[in-house]
Amino acid sequence: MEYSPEVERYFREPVNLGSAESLAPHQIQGEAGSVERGTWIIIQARVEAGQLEAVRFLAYGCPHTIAACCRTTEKLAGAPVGELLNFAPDWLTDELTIPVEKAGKLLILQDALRECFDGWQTGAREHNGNYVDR
Amino acid sequence: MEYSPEVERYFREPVNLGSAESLAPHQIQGEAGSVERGTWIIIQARVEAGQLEAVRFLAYGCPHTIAACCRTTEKLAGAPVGELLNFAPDWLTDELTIPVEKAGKLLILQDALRECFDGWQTGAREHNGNYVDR
Amino acid sequence: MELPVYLDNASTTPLDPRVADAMVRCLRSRDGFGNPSTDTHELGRKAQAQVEAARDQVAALINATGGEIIWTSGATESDNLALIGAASYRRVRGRHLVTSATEHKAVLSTCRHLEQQGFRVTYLEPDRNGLIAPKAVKAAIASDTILVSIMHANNEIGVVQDVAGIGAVCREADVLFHVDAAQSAGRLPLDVQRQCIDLLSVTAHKLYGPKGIGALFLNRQRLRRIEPLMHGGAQERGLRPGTLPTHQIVGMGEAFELAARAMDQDTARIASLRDRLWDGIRTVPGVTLNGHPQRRLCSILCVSVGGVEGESLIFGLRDLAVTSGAACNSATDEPSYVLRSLGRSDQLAHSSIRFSLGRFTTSEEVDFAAASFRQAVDHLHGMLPDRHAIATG
Amino acid sequence: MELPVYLDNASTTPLDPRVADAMVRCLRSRDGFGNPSTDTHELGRKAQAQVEAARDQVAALINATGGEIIWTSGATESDNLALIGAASYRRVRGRHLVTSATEHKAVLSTCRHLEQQGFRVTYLEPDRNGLIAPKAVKAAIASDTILVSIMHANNEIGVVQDVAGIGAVCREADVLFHVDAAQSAGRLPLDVQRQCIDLLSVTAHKLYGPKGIGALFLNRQRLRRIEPLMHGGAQERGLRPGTLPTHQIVGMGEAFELAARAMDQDTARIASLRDRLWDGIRTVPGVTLNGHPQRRLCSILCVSVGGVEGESLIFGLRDLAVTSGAACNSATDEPSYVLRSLGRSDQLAHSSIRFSLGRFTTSEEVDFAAASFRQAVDHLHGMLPDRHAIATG
Ligand SMILES: Cc1ncc(COP(=O)(O)O)c(C=O)c1O
Ligand SMILES: Cc1ncc(COP(=O)(O)O)c(C=O)c1O
Repeated sequence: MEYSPEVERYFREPVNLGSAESLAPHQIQGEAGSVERGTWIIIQARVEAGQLEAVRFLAYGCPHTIAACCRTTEKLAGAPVGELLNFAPDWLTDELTIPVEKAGKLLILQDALRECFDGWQTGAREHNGNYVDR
Repeated sequence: MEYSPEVERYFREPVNLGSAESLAPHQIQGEAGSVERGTWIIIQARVEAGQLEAVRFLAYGCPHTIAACCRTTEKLAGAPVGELLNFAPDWLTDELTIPVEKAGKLLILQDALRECFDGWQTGAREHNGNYVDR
Repeated sequence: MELPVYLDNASTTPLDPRVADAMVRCLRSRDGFGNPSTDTHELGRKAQAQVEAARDQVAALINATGGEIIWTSGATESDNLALIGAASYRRVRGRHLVTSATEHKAVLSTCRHLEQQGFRVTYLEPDRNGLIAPKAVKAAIASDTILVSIMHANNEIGVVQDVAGIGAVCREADVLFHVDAAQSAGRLPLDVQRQCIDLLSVTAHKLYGPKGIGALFLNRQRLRRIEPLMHGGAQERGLRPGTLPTHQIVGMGEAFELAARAMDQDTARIASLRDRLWDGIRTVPGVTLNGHPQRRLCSILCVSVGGVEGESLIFGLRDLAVTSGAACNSATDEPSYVLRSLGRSDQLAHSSIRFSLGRFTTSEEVDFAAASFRQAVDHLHGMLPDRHAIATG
Repeated sequence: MELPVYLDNASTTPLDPRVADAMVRCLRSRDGFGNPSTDTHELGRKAQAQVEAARDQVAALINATGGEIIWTSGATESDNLALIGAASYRRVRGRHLVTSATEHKAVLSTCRHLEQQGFRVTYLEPDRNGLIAPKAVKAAIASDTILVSIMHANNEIGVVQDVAGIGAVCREADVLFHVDAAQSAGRLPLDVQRQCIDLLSVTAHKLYGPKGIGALFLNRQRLRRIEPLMHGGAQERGLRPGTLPTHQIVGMGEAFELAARAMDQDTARIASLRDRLWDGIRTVPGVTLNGHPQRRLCSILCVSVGGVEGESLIFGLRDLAVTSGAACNSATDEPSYVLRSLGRSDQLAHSSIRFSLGRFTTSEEVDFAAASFRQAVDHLHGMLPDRHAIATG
């Protein structure tokens, strides 16, 4: 398996590493995958005024998965919450040089991000404006 | 194929090498084998007073065959002509270290010696005492 | 200490410098290059003498005679020649073979091939420690069984089978017994007589010898011949054609002789390093030992780690040259079938690390490896979505 | 000049010192010993890089690509893998093969084996110069022919076949074409594209490389895969399992690259030495040249001598390391089947001497060989019962 220098750097010093409590309160969370599936990701974010103020992850996965989580959370920080839905695996694949056979793992990341967004939406509905201002 | 020092010596410097004319007159001759059979031997001898005065050979054959011809002709020189029939392959095999798979070639030598004796007998009958005194 | 630290001796060993010397002598000398099958000139005969001397060196390690050794290109070929050769030769007597599910692929794939050729194969499942009981072999032997093939020491987990016990069972049932001893030769006592072994596969490159040369022991008293895998010249009594590689054979002979001399000392030293390594990592959360805790090779320590993804684990161990379950069948990404057959979960099979030590491993290297391992596992556990996965993983 | 004078390069060549250097570097360095199939650590990858570089070196000599090269243990294995592998894979299409009666035993015995497996084989007889005409191949191809196997240069007499002509015939008939190029690689131009070759066997030890390593070229465009001979690991894309012997492969790569660079110069020099040798012995009574007078390898001069017994001839040439018809099949004492199929008598086949020259042969050695030969023949002719046998022999 080949790893690009970017993957290696993120693996060694992961950024935006979270924890179950790290972003509470104002936290939304998405989870996808499992140990059995070989990849398991939790994405957590704090949303303020429709912006992703902080994005964190936890992961059980291969180096590419970990690097993808790092880079994605970096990129999402400060973006409108809707960006959680605009995850583009191709962009990551290019940026980090992720081999094609890892595509399935990026889909799990995508699912986690989507669940995160769904959680925000649900939360937004439930708490009506508590986290949102759109 | 292994060759003993005796075989090597006889091969390098054959003794009693003959020629079609070498022993004439008073010559008897025996021939056996052929090129096709891989071994072809001519034994020639001059007999005087029932003794093998000189014994010569010519051969197409392997080093063991050549050495066997040398050693046999050496041993027969001076012996009573009847010794032509007393050829003992085992003795040669020991003396020269001849491998067992060469036994067939010694039988050709035996045939040549026997034909030589037969030639003498025939000659003895024909010429009655010309070569013999028994 | 040079990095990466080499702890992959079960995959292949460094060449012993004394073996290299013997090979280089042969490669550079005029007496070494003749064709050892040529006996019409001195240069052929000189090469032949070296080949025959090495045959005796290899035979000596397993209590066989030189005439029972067939040179091959390695244990893979030996395994193939043993199984295909003996099965084809004996096919009139029966078409059933017995082996285990944890054999090397060279045996398992060959058995699959034989199944396609009309043979029946029983794959015995080991117990959860990786052992095959002689009585399980006995129970598997049917009236048409012609061959049992059980490896001596497993290449992934180092578990050592009761070869003598299985040999006795086979001999009693008059069934041929093949042993893949690629990992054990020179590390465990081997005695083809006492252990009732009819065919035995070895390879040089697992024992500080060169790659690309191996041997098959063939018990001539029990088995007159086998079918060759390849056809051609009359080398190796018609059982294995092709020009004999003198320098390779000389290297293997030297390696086996050195191993015979150093075995007791080497294995004691290596076993103590292995225990030191285990002591250094056993307390890491989630670590479990794979294979029987006692009946194991001195040189192999195979562990799995809960809550850690295999590829990331091996990537975290970049300073160690080790083999991982994640990379075992990297083409298919399928976790080790050996660990699976011990009942390990996919995750644990995938996150297994095989440390394999050797003659040139130092305690400094072992300590470094333990520290690297602890650090790599901690790092990954720190990212884990749920720490409970460490235990349940 | 060291005795015996080595004129047995067709049997095996001395190792080129530059090849030895490359091998020794690999054998002695830490970068050389890793398992080239291991890509999880640096030491494996370093070995792998060397293996892949050598693949390209070998491919370059025959105008192939590295991906079309499969490492084997030598030309015997390559021949077996080509014939058994391709025939088994293509058996649904047909069961007929075409080859020649003067192939190496690695091809002939494999064909015999295939006959036992239900294949039909046509053995083409060469003309009295040893040549197989492309049109004879064409005539032999039937509707169920799947493979033609014709060697490039014959190992006994050095005759060179019209490989391009035969290749064209095979391509037109859509039949696979295998060429045993063990003797010709590096001595004659080879171009698998232009010559329409689908499978080609080579070996390192005939070209100043190490014994025990060879390769099979497999034209991937024409033949997706073949059946492996052996079963095991996934090396060589599943076509040839077993740990790759890096130092051997490095040696073969180096040897092939050197050969590519030196071919024109080497062959011209060696051909002129061969001609000098022939000039030195052609007037000896009873001497005849075996094989086509022009279409021949630079390095082989095979003669027969009337009125001389083969074993005594070779014994008389003790100071020369040469091969003789008498020793060709020394186990059976059967004279060379190659010479027999050229119509030579048993005697002439038996009394044949193959002088084979190489990169390290000197003119001094050639002159010595000619003198020894003259003397040995004279000596034996002097004992001949009848001098007429020299001519009729
Ligand atoms: C148990 C076992 N058998 C067979 C083999 C195959 O050995 P080789 O690579 O020499 O063919 C190996 C190693 O790869 C092994 O560990
Ligand atoms: C034409 C030919 N084919 C095949 C071989 C077999 O080669 P190897 O000894 O490398 O298996 C040889 C040499 O022995 C040969 O001359």
